[in-house]
Amino acid sequence: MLEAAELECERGGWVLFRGLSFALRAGESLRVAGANGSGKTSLLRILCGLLPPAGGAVSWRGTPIARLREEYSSQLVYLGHAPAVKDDLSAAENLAISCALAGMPAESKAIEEALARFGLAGKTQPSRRLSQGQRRRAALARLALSASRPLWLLDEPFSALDTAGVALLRELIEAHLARSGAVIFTTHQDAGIATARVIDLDRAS
Amino acid sequence: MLEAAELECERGGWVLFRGLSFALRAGESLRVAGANGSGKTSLLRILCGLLPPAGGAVSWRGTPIARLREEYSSQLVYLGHAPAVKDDLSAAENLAISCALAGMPAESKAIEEALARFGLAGKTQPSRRLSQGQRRRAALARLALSASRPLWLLDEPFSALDTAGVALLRELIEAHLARSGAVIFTTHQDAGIATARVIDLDRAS
Amino acid sequence: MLGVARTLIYRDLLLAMRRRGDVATALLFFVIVASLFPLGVGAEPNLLRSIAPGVIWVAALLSAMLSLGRLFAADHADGTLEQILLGAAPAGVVALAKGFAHWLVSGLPLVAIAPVIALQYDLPSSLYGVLALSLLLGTPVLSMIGAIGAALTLGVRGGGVLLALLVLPLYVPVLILGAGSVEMAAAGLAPDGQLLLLGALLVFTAAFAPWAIAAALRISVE
Amino acid sequence: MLGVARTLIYRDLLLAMRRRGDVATALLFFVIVASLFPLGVGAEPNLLRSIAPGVIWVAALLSAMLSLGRLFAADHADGTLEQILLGAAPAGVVALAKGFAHWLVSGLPLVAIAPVIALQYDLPSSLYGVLALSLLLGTPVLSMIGAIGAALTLGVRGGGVLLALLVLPLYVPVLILGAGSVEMAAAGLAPDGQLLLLGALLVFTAAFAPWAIAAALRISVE
Amino acid sequence: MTTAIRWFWYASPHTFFPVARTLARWCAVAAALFAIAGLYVGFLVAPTDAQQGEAYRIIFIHVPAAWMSMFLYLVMAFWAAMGFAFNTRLSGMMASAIAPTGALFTFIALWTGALWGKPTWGTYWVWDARLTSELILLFLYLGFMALKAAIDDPRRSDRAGAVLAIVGAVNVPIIYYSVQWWNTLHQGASVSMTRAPSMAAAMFTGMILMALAFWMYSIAVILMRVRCIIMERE
Ligand code: HEM
Ligand SMILES: Nc1ncnc2c1ncn2[C@@H]1O[C@H](COP(=O)(O)OP(=O)(O)OP(=O)(O)O)[C@@H](O)[C@H]1O
Ligand SMILES: Nc1ncnc2c1ncn2[C@@H]1O[C@H](COP(=O)(O)OP(=O)(O)OP(=O)(O)O)[C@@H](O)[C@H]1O
Ligand SMILES: [Mg+2]
Ligand SMILES: [Mg+2]
Repeated sequence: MLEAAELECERGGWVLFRGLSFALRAGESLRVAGANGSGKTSLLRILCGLLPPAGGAVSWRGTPIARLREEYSSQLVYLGHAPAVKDDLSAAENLAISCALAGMPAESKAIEEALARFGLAGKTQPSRRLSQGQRRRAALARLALSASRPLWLLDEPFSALDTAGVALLRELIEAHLARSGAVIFTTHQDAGIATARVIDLDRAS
Repeated sequence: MLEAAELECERGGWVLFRGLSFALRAGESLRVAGANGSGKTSLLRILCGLLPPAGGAVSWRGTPIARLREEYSSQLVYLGHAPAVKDDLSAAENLAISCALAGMPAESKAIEEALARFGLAGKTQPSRRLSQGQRRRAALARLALSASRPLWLLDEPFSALDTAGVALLRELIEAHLARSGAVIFTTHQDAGIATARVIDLDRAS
Repeated sequence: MLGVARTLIYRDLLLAMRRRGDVATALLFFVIVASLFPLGVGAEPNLLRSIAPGVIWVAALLSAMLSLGRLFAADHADGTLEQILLGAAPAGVVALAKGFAHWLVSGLPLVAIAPVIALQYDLPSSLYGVLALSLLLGTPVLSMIGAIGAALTLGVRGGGVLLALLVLPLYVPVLILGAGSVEMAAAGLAPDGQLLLLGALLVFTAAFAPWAIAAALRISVE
Repeated sequence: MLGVARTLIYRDLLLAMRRRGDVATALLFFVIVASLFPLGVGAEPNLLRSIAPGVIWVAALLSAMLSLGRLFAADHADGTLEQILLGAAPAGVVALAKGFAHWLVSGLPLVAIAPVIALQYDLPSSLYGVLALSLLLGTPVLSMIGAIGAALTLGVRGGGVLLALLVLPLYVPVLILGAGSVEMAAAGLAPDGQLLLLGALLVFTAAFAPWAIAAALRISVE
Repeated sequence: MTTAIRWFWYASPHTFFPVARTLARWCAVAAALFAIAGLYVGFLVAPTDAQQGEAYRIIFIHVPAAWMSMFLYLVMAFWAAMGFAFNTRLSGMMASAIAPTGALFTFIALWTGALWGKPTWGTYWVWDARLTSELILLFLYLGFMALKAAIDDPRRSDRAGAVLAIVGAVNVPIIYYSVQWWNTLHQGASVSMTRAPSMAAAMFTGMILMALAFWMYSIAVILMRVRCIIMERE
């Protein structure tokens, strides 16, 4: 599905990695490892098309993503470091809006269910009054509604989650792999997901 | 050193915990556990005097902290969820300023060393161009200069750190305990620190 | 695609409502600037009447500029902007929707309140129409041009001044045409020329600004 | 304690430098507001001269108010405010230092540039002194009063308007006294009364505002 | 295809570098020669104007500077757009190098115009369409430079600058045609490609010579500046 060919990433005048190539097939997951500042986040942003690589290309089912643009975006879900949760909106409003913006509007019932799965049922307060972990849960709840998107790109999704949250997320990821989606994620902890491949950026550079 | 008596915490109309009492002696560490939203952060903020408890009191060496104010602040270091790192300043500037604001100005050589320990030597760019983990390292570097503060309160200090970072922080904490400081921290991962006590807020409420 | 644009507009209005203020800020600022002048200048009616069109238009300009800083900054900081750009709509549509929402919140209220200010300055009521029309045509231009500047200065050192430096020169024609049309009408002449030009400016910016905004937004999340 | 205050002021100035803009923003805004008026109002020298003191003071007021939003908000959002309140200095000292830094960045430059604006409006040079003095006495009051409002509205819904609503009524006396003193001098009378009152206002706010700011800040981090 | 390859070959900073220096030298010499000739014609050969006396001689600076200010903006926007579309590194550098010279000529046009306005219109400044739009041009140049200076990452700074340059290009036709579209105080075009010039031949020659001098000066300075930028970045 996704192919990276000879990727090179440069930030602030430093080359973070160079000549990075891999291919990801349906049903496979990939973990990006590396020390702080090794370029994991940068790689994920390149893969989803936010950051143009300094060299090389990413292709989706054979076509370079630079040409696909919105068509490619509509195949993926990217969750970054920043949870993209608006302080002034409740978790449900946040979820409804982020789904609609991604082009897959959800029924309010589906939204309720997704939030309930993440332990946020009945939290109607504005998100500024959620704890750190609850905010991350509110962002992750989108995954429960994203079964139809083949590619998930998750940047440290496990951070700030308690053990129950980690287990829940692992379940979601495994279910997605089982329905032949593809997942790329970064994490410093051992997430306990059997990944097809690990890219270690400390060694790639 | 630190005593909490019958603490009660209420947020947004919900009682998070009630009747929480404990005492912490020099050289002891305490881990606050609990699910997302159980009130770990709130407890830490109560302990450092930012949030007045709904009931009960915290005392430091026998005196209620509400009376000590700055005197108590000058005994502790609190590092919260938010790294308190200014985007526009470099890591060194951030560290120098946060030390000076805390009332323990540091030599620029000491600052260099502390940053070098955290792998930030030579990072002179504004912090906005650091990776997530590097920002957290910049915040944590303050601990390397805080040996003289008996009480450390750390809210999820291990998040966003790579394994080397976790090991380093653990070392710092253990050294602090060895010199009979006291540390209270929250974490969802197992930090591998032999703590005197664990407070589980899921059961306290 | 239209669904996305609608959601975006709905969301921005909802946020403006939530922060309650934000709708009112631009409006209040406008009213305040316009009201402070008589306090500072002294309340001589003839003097006030002759400076009224200028004051009102300068106030509109400032209040549009004031809210630009927040236009994309919050979305940029909390990661929402990336999500929007990775969303289902082309960035140009997103830009147009954001600009439109900004106008709804910060421009439209000014059009509605302007006659009240005109009253305060004792302008003849025959001018209310021209004033409102000139604002109706001019404020969306301010929003769209401003959005270009806001997008270009996102996350850039010295954002504030830079934004003003980039945007204000481009605002000057709007100010001259807008205030000019009212003054023209006050002098008893037909303000058609100015209003037509304002209209042309509006069509032009609505067609081309979204492209520039979109390009600038893409650059900002790199 | 004084060390902390010094660090805080140094830090705020450093940050202002880094964002380059921020020093210049207030100043640039002031200059722009003052310069836009001739564009909107028309460049008749007599008219301009008679509105000059009012325009200059309104511009000073707005530019002070404009920068209030950022006074504590950034520190609040990134957790620095907690650290400052947990620092070695009592909150009152912190408040005074922040207010002073705000004035250094946003008020003092106005005092320096005001004569240039006065020149642009063709004011007689005998008035420059009074204008500068009135700004020197008045702008710190604007900073301190503004800081109370900024602290009270931290993280509160509808911060923007609320801030303006809280702060502006308190600003009006300063505006009237400030612009009044210059107009008095322009009319050939002694502006001592107004200037004395401004001075008294300054002493009063410097003594009491820090306390109010400190209380508001403590509430905001709860 | 082959032309495209040659195009990109020249678009690479390294091949460009040595070519630039030779070219810059020759242009500098040419600029000096044209300037001497132009000033000679302008101040010694051209006749005194019937209405304006000697004051009109400012035209030999004013008009060529005004032409350059607009033309250089278009060239800058062109390079910026090329860089934006094709990601060639040299294009962004060219745009950066042109901006200061463009700003300089804009400033000269404004300044000489203001000086000229005092004797002819009785005032240094009026808010008329041509004057205002020329002033906006100056701010656009300054904004372009400020924006580029505020972004450290060269590639990002090139791209952001390009957007601004392209947006601002709208202003140039407004300056040029403002005298036709509005009835301004400023005078309309008297030199045109299609009509015979309506002014004295000597005046015309002087203006053209000065324009050529400004051209050569611009090319020389811009090439030197590009060389500096290349050295800085590579
Ligand atoms: C600050 C004030 C002024 C500015 C910004 C300005 C700007 C310009 C510009 C942009 C042009 C070139 C336009 C073109 O090629 O058609 C131009 C040309 C010219 N300007 Fe000015 N000008 C100013 C003042 C004056 C004054 C006071 C005079 C004389 C009364 C004057 C006389 C001319 C003439 C004769 C031309 C040549 C027109 C032609 O032959 O095409 N300008 N000016
Ligand atoms: N500012 C606030 N105002 C009102 N309620 C709040 C506020 N902050 C948090 N809460 C609520 O208080 C509860 C505890 O929050 P707290 O941040 O202490 O949790 P936590 O244990 O640190 O969780 P996490 O593991 O997610 O960080 C949560 O249920 C949250 O909804
Ligand atoms: N916006 C930026 N501009 C320039 N350089 C940047 C920017 N963001 C990050 N960097 C630099 O790029 C490098 C990689 O950053 P990145 O965020 O990809 O790291 P990471 O592997 O995700 O680290 P972490 O584990 O800390 O999240 C870092 O050294 C950082 O200093
Ligand atoms: Mg990262
Ligand atoms: Mg917490």
